[in-house]
Amino acid sequence: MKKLVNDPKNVVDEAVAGFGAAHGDIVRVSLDPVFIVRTDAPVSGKVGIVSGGGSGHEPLHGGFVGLGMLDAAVPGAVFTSPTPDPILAATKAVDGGAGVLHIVKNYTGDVLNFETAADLAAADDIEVRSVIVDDDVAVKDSLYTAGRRGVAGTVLVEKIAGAAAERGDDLDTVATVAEKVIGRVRSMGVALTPCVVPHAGEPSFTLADDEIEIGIGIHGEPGRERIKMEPADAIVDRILGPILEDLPVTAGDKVLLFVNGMGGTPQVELYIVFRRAAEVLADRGIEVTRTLVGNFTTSLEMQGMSITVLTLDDELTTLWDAPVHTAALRWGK
Amino acid sequence: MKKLVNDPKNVVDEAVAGFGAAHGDIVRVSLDPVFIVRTDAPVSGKVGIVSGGGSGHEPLHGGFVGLGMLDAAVPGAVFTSPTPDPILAATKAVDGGAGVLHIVKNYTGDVLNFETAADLAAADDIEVRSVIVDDDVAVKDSLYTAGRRGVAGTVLVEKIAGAAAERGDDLDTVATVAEKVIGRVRSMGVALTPCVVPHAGEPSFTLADDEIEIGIGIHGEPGRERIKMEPADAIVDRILGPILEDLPVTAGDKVLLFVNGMGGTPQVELYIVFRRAAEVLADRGIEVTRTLVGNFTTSLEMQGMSITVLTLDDELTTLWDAPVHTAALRWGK
Amino acid sequence: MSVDVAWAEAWIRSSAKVLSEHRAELNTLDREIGDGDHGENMDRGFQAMLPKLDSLTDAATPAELLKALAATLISTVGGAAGPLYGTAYLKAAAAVSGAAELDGPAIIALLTAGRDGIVLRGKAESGDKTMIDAWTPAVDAATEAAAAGASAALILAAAADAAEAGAVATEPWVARKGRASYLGERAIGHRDPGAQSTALILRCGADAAAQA
Amino acid sequence: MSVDVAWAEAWIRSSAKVLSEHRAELNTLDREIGDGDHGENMDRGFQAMLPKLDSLTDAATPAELLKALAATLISTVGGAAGPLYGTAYLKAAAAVSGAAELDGPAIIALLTAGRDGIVLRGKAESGDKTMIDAWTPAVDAATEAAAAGASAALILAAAADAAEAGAVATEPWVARKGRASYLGERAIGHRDPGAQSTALILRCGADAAAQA
Ligand SMILES: Nc1ncnc2c1ncn2[C@@H]1O[C@H](COP(=O)(O)OP(=O)(O)O)[C@@H](O)[C@H]1O
Ligand SMILES: Nc1ncnc2c1ncn2[C@@H]1O[C@H](COP(=O)(O)OP(=O)(O)O)[C@@H](O)[C@H]1O
Ligand SMILES: [Mg+2]
Ligand SMILES: [Mg+2]
Ligand SMILES: [Mg+2]
Ligand SMILES: [Mg+2]
Repeated sequence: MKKLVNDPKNVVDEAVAGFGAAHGDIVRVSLDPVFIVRTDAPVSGKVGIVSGGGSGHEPLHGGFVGLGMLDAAVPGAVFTSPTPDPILAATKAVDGGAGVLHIVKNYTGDVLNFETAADLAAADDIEVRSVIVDDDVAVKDSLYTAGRRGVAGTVLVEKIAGAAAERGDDLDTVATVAEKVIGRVRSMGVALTPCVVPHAGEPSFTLADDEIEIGIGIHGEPGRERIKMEPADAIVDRILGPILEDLPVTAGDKVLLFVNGMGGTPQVELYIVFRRAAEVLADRGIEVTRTLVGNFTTSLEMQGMSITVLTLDDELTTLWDAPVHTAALRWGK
Repeated sequence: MKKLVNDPKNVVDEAVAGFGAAHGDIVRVSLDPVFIVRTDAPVSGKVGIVSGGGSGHEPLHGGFVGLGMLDAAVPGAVFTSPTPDPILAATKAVDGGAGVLHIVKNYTGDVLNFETAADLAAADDIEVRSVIVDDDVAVKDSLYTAGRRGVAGTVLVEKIAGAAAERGDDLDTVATVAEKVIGRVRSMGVALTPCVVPHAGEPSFTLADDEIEIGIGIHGEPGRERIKMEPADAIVDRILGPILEDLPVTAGDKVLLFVNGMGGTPQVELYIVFRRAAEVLADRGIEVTRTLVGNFTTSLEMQGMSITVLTLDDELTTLWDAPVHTAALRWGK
Repeated sequence: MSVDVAWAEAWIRSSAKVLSEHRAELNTLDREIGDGDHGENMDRGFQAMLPKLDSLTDAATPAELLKALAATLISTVGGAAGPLYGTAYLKAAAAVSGAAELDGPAIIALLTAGRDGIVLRGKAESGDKTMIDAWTPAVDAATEAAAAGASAALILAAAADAAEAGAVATEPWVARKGRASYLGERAIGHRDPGAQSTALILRCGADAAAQA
Repeated sequence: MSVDVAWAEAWIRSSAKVLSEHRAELNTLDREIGDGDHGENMDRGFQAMLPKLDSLTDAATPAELLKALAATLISTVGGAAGPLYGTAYLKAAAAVSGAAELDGPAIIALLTAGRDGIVLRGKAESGDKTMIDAWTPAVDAATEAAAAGASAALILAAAADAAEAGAVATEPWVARKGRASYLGERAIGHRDPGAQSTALILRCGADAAAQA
């Protein structure tokens, strides 16, 4: 394993310290417990939004802290949900009196730890609502599993809920907007290579030189099937198919098309993927009116990508377009 | 080789088409010859700025086309300078009557092809000035080499010259500003892993499991020395040393610190690097007043990073802060 | 024969040691059907407990130590295992609160409450391929041994034996909870890491009692 | 014996074929001390020339074909090799412009002008470890052969022999131009890819003349 790290135990602490040093105009960081808040937190009278989860998916979530998006992010150890303490501390730090929304990706660890933190916050008289993002269509949603995973669609939930909070919506409304996005967003990914968790020092799974994993999770969890390498367009078709099957979308609809890099994919490849995905949507009469391309929900240095489609309406489009000023997403300011 | 490509021969064409589809609000793309221009080109009375070079370094240069930065970018084949034809076509497309600046990275191929294009443009009565970026201190600047290479510092030259052109400076002034940045910017990089050029299908060089290449070029050119893997902080010290030796910088100076990912480096690692680099500068009494962290000048999926330091003054700071609206860099708009 | 606070301390210390020794093994099990961090998570949590144990020298009951362990695990482990084990120790401590000596029935109460805490938080059923599949056989075996009049040490040994068998038994199953549930058929042939850590921990409890 | 437009066509066609066959070899040489694309670049350029040759059926002089080749290479090769080879063929064409038949002195003029064109653009000197180190020995050997009264075919053969030897001779050198110059001592032991492509091309010129 070759990584630009010092002691693997300090990866998150040092990265968060560096993040704070690089973006002092946008965020303040706390190192014990570890969390990241926007400089002006708590914003009085505004709903606070907190998200978090295991590290290794950067810029998710710390890169999305700032005006118009998250008020705080809570990074756990690499690929490990944070504990309730820092979630509680972050929740307190962003409570401006209008309550706090927790945006949680659907993993047992995240759900349980955020649940505990929410209970503790409630005991401190902070009103907390939680929404669970489960956009990954690779995993069948069934009573007999932990349910679908939360992946790159989380970025869109955070942006849009963040805009709702920023314009002054109350906690119920912000939660309702977040749920609306969750109901309309679907994703699926593919891995060409595995990633290496610093403390493990070994790849999280292995793929032969000619194999790819369709439906990969963002922690390297296996997906739907392992197949032989194919041309980019064929891979896009395999991934977009289940998304469009699952999503309530028909000809004439407007969508946001998001091609997300897993961390180690050259940008030319993401645009080759985007080109094909846009073509497929156009063929179905679906209009791509907003786009996002880049590394936004990564899996360390994994090579691969995911495609996310969100069906838009006027409200969601307006909230997407609203100003945002974070380390990883910025416009209108 | 596993890559999200169709026919390797079509990588650049398809990626540029995808780029155009994703960012139609900012750019128009031409596919024959291949170049990318801002939607409102030519801007009448404004100096046009064109850059370009081999593909595989994205977002350089296409991701920097837009208001306040480049008017056009000309992507060659992967790691291969573009030919004069598309450079000429792009130059014509952005000529608003105030002349055109070519920003060229110092590689023999880029210099020769841009030179030919400039001659052809002059024959068409377009005034062209060229600046050559050579910020890579890994290569000794000597009469007996092709000179220092142009690497990530190019992003800063493009941003600042772009701001000068946008505020209405004339061609001489924009060229002078660009030269000023070139005189004050230094970079050096390290590779942990090689990259694979799509048409080659094999790594451009090999590194043992415990080896890294200090002073790597952005096309995988070897650097100063190949050493055993070290902790991140030690690597940062090795790279920052030669930069600060070469740069006219002393205690009390203000700088922009830029940590650039080579394409396959997890973001946590870039921030671990940033943390140490900021610490070293602080120890020397150098004040970091502007920062940039991310994948901006990449080498496909290479793992590694480069550090760039630019000494600022009020003029450069103002130009850096000026609005920019491109696919990869955006603020103030 | 019953066990006391010294037993609880020995149990926790040997759990920390054994989980450290088995860190890589648990990571590997979790890499196969999860995300590869279970050994890391458990090791981090129990190592964080050691300095706390050092300062808890006037604890008079097992419950005091188990409660501190619960709080430590909740605040340092993260992931799924943190809240689940944390709740287990919290409920276990509550079940034997105030008792300086734990006899057979108290041990049964402790184990049962621990298991029930995990079910409460994680909603897993037997056969879902989780740590519950080590805990429930352990509780059952311990109850049987207690009914046969066994000592605390033998009850804990019966629980450990059953947990180990329970962990092994998860191998041929498909998972229905946790990360491994995403794998469908592909989880078959792999032992559940949480069941394995439970087996290791309960074995430490038995050994600590045997040496007491 | 002199050569004509048929020779020029044969030279270009066989160059295209040979460069295609040696694409991977040139890439490998360039990977060792450059960026691994030299074979790719040359192949792309000469392949682009083939359809043009097909439509240049009424060319009457070698210069017409060489000029078209120059334009094609400049507009399709890119990198350092594109402008350098492009200029070489452009200047070579200018040196023999109008002539239907090229005798010994004309061949010398062609080769010399080609080499000088590269020097003009690239400013390399002999011993810098570039394509010049194949071109200059070729020009010198051709001049010597012409002075000894050799035919165009034999002059081209002498040039090809010298270019091949010149390419091999670059191996022990440090580079002072192009990408390989970044390597310092590490370029030692590797043949310059551009010198090697020059040797291949000049060999095609000799073979085309021998078969004419
Ligand atoms: N709902 C659940 N109920 C009981 N145990 C569970 C549940 N979900 C997961 N587990 C247990 O947790 C273990 C994984 O723990 P760990 O790897 O530390 O957390 P994570 O899955 O968050 O990485 C699994 O092996 C399983 O035994
Ligand atoms: N200044 C120069 N003068 C003459 N030849 C040069 C010069 N610079 C480079 N070359 C030649 O060009 C070759 C490399 O060509 P190529 O790989 O196609 O271009 P690039 O270096 O841009 O990738 C080198 O092997 C060398 O022979
Ligand atoms: Mg985990
Ligand atoms: Mg090249
Ligand atoms: Mg795990
Ligand atoms: Mg080359």
